[in-house]
Amino acid sequence: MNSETGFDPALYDRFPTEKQPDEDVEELNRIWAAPKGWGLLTAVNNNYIGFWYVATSFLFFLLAGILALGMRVQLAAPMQEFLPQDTYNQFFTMHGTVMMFLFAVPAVEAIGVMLLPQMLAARDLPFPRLSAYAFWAYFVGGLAFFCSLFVGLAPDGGWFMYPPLTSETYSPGLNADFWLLGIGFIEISAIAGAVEIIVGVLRTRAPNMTLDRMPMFAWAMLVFAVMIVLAFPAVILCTMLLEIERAFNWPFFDPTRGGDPMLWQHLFWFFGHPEVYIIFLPAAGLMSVMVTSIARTELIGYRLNVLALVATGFISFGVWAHHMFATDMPAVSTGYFSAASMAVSLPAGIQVFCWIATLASGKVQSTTPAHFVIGSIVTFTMGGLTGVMVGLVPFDLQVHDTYFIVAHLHYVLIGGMVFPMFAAFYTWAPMTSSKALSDKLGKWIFWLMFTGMHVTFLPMHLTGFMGMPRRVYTYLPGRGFDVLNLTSTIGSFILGAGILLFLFDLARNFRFSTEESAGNVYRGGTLEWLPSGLYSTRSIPVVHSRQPLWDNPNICDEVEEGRYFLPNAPTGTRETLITSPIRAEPQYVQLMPGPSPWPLAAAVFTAGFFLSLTVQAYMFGIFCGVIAVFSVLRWLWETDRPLPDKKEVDIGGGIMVPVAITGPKGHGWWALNVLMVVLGMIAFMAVFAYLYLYGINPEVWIDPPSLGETALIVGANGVALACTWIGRWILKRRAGGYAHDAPWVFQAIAAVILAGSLYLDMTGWQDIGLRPTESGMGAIVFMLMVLQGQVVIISLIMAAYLGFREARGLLTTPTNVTMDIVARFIAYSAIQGTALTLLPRLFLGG
Amino acid sequence: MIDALWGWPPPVLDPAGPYSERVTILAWVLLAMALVVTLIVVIALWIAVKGPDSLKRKLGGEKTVWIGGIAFPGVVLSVLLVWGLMMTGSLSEPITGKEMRIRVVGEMWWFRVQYLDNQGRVVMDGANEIHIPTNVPVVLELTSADVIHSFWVPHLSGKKDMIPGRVTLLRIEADRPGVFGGVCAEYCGGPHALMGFVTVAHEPEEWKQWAVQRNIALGEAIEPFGSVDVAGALPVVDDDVPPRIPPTPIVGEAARGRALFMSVGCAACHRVAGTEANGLAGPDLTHVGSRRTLGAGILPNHLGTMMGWIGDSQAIKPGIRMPSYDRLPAEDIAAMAMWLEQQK
Amino acid sequence: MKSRITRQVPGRGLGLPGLARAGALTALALVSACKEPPTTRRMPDSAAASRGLALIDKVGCGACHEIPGLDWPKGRLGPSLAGFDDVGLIAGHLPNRPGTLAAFIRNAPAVKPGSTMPPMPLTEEQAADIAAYLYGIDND
Amino acid sequence: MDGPIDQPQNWRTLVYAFGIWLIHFGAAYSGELIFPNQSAARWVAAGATLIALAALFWLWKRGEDHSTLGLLAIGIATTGVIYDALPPLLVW
Repeated sequence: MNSETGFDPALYDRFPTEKQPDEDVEELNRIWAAPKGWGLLTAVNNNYIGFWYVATSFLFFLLAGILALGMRVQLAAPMQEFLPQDTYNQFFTMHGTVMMFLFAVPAVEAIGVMLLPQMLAARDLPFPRLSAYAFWAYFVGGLAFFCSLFVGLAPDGGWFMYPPLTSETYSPGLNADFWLLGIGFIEISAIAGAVEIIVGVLRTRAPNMTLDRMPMFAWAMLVFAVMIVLAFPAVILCTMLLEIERAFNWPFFDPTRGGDPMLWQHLFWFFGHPEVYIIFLPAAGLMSVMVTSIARTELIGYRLNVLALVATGFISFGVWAHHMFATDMPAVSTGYFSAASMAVSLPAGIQVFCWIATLASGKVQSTTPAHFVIGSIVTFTMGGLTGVMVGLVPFDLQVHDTYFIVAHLHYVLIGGMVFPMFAAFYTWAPMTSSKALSDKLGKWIFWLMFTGMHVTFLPMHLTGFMGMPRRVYTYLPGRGFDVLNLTSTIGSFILGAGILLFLFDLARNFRFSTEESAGNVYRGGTLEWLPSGLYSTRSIPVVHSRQPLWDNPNICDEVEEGRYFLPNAPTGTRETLITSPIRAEPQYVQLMPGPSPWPLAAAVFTAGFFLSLTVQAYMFGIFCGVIAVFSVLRWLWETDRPLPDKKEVDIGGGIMVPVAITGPKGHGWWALNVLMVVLGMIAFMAVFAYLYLYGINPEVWIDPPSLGETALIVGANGVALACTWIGRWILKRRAGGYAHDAPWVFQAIAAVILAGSLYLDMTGWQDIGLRPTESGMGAIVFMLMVLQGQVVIISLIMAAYLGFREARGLLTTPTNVTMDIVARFIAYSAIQGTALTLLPRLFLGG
Repeated sequence: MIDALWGWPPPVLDPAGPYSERVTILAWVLLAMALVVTLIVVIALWIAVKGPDSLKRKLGGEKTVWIGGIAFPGVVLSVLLVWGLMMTGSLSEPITGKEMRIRVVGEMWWFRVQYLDNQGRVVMDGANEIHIPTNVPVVLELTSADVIHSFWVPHLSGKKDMIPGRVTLLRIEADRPGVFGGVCAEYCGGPHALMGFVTVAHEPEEWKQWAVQRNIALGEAIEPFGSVDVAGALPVVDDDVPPRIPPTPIVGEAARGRALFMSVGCAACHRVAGTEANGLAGPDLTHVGSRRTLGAGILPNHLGTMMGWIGDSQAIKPGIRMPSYDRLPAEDIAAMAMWLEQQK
Repeated sequence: MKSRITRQVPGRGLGLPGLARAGALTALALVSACKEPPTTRRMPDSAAASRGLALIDKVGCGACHEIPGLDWPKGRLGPSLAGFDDVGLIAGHLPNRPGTLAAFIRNAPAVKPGSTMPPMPLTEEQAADIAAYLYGIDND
Repeated sequence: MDGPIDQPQNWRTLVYAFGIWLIHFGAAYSGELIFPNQSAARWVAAGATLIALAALFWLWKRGEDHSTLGLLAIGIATTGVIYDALPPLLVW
């Protein structure tokens, strides 16, 4: 098979074409120009959002690092009083939470937002306003969350927040609520980012950049984003459960009323372990890209590496309970997770040896990135090996929850993510700065950080063997821990000195600029080193190899002269080329939205909404929530524009493609599908929670309401499903004419029916005496309805939005992107509603 | 003292019983494996970066990945997995129900210890100190009264979580007499760092004496330390056993201390068998005078430390639920401490 | 008869009247002005002192006293022992001499009837070591 | 190494192989969750293992000329399935 979409690959031979007129560049500059002054805050271009995103995540790295130094001072000697007990407990909780949620995940996502469009030679990510929203939600929410530390309200239940310690009984303050708040933001921005990255990597690659030629970083980000979509729903659900238990006393985790604290651990770690790979894989992708430029040679084992990434993505979903070996899991169960933990080490080994082989096959330049990359391989290997050790149950039971684990996880995370990130800073800073960072200073920074890292964490293995548990604010004198802890503290300050020196390097050399760049200092071979402006590259090249810049020395000039795809702006607005997911064949030109204040407003009011709920200012919260929803709709209003006069445009070389598109080929369809996977995973996790609680406490289960009522609800949902289909059918029948009300009215009827059937479901359970506060069954059954309630509310809002658009004459026939999305979402709601209704009413009723 | 229990040699590598011993062998093998693999990677990196061209050429190909990244780890991981699973199996052999049973309840932030008879009834209460005979497998019934804790005596066995609403079982066995420290390993808020206990392993004869001293009448029909059957090492006690008489006569200051203990509020949280003190919130103090530690394994136990603990426990272990009795005159505290120290 | 437990400055906690303390300090200053090193006043054996600190830790003196050099515990039931070598009288009564101090540490009620400090589980040599440490505390 | 990932046969083999691993893992673990410490769980695991191995065998037979990439994916997934078949055999 030579073509995926019917596109003739022979057309690629038309490129490079003639040199295109220079006036087109000026038009591109005008179209993509960023707003000036304060207006810059409304920018949505990835050059800005990506940079702010990286900078913010680095800020959180520094803040969490300062917390770590405070903790190390406290632990330098036994029974010190540098940090009082409750402050220390807040510090270590915040250190873990901020490092994992506000630094590591956003940092890799940020690097993705910044680098991916350039690496794929796209004009921008497919949903720039969504990126802006994700960033602002993270920025505002993250800072608000961190500030809880200054008023003594920071969470203190550990970054894993095990109930019942974090339940209302044992954590009555707002502290735990702030944790849930902070995590809420990162859930939003992570999911938004994942949608962006999946669609971006699969649909906006340069033509002919097939899956086999994609930069390893893009591969890693694709796997990363899919993992986020599958793993984050678990943490979304468990934070909802905990917040509802705390606020409304629904006993999900309370064993005295038929809940179970272990439910939290399963849900949390189902997210929590993939999370580690979510952090590591993108960094590994960066490593693969960097070893090629360090060794000046192709990556050895490119396909092995892809295999390793995909294998890791799958297997990492079978290791979550290795955090729970010490709970009362059956021994055979621990065996499954132990086996999967061994299996997941294989792909990691493949990657490490790919890097070593690549380095050996080329000539390694002694640069700062090379230092960090090699340091990372050594450190990550050591962390991986201790990981294999703790994968064995009997050994894990000895070192679990001791400083041995602290050492292990820091080796993995610093070696696997922080060192690669610093290597990446040095490698890619010249792309966004008019001056490169100092390579000489960089080596000093590396040696300080590398030495500091090992002096800090190597002794901790022994501290753990000596029996020092984790998460202790102090330890007793005379237990032999003193010298080791003092060594660790000294090491942490050496590490800190390295980072301080990096800040100095940044201050001295880093000058953010979108106009000029310091150039390809380390001579990378991928597309981000093409000459670029805010519009990315002048023209989008045809890709024939994995290192196009090495293989075609003239490519920079050819791209600059507009001799490839989209050398101009054929529709006169922001746009990018959408290509097919596997072979990257040009499909259509996507129109892109420009700067807008609405994503920023939506983010600020989302933050206001969650913050108000946390401090129990409910009225103000609702007010913020309404404005946030309005802002989102307002920003979407402009994204589905009526088509320009031209239905097809020339994208270069006389190749004509359509402008905008609906249905399975469209990027919006892909994004909606990803979103439905997220919602489906949340529902799936809730089903797991239901079955789990039933398995643990079947004695609190009562008989369900009558079958007739169940049939009525299911029937109503079926009618709703039919209505969504009828609405689209009518719209199609009106081809060429005016849409009229019928299509959207049918969607509205569907949404209202769904609301009605949910109401029936709820009153049915209430009539037989089930109350959410009384038992684990009540809590989880009503929780299923809460989840359904959420999608029903969104359905109602969507139907109303569709009505507005129709009133403004924006409902185009025969197909329309907004209609498409609304109808599909409501149909999804009907299916989810049916499933969630049937589960408790039919299965194991009593 | 418990101080001596930690430090060198590391308890994880210094087994005192059959369960921890096998884990120790595994630990040494794993450490050796980690060291060897790290060396291999470091040498390979050195060759890749600085090594002679001939070696570099050998290393710089996909073959390296097949050997170093697939075949070698595959073999090592498979062997380790099989060994680890077999050990998991042998360490979790089913509990016969004939083992000696002790219930340990995690509380914020101490351990309640209850010795059970073979019917599962509590025959003696204690806190933060577990006495076991050597060479007898002991099954601990672990649970929690509030949040999740974790029980860990590194010399004897791996750890096991104490989960509210559940009873988890952990088997321990000591093969030499000694005093082994333990801690709570799961973060449980507040002064989690200062939540410890001691496990004392006695020679069987000595343990029997210890039990007899505590007025636990050993039934005639049961010989707890016979060669095979250790069922119900603590025998059935009739429900109508008369309350234990405190061993020392109450005279002078101690008598005043006893009266104070009952009147100033201690009795509301603490129980001393044979007296009207019947509180259940705090540790049982029936035998407090004979315990090795105070404050959940953190202080030695004698008259002086007892006074300091009663007078200002918050200064020693901040955040605990026992208030500092710093309003009381020192003489009163001394009297109470004297009486408590007599509760052997 | 009953003394209230007080959390006061160390000097007052030991019952040393302010005036007498000031006088003693002045006298000490005069003496030390003509003698060479002030520490020669009582020359504690450093080996004994370090044994003493270990014993203080082991026995748990900190449960009631704040003792310089001991990180934890810092009990507040008894007086702080910071600046102990400057104190003229033990517990406001006894001359602060090594022998007396050791005896007091070991069995306070016997040396000073009515003391609320209980006897300590220590041998004579151990008590002497602790006394040596306490004399080594130098807060001047 | 041969096996361009943009060829459907290759990327599908990759995804299917590890998908089979994940389903096998889920089935075996669910068995233990539903029948903790009972022999029924071992039967579930044994059945799941047989089906998974059969599926991997089918995946191997399906393509006439498997690339090295596809074979390695099937190989690693099979290793994973065998690893997860061990606990019910070895942990008694």
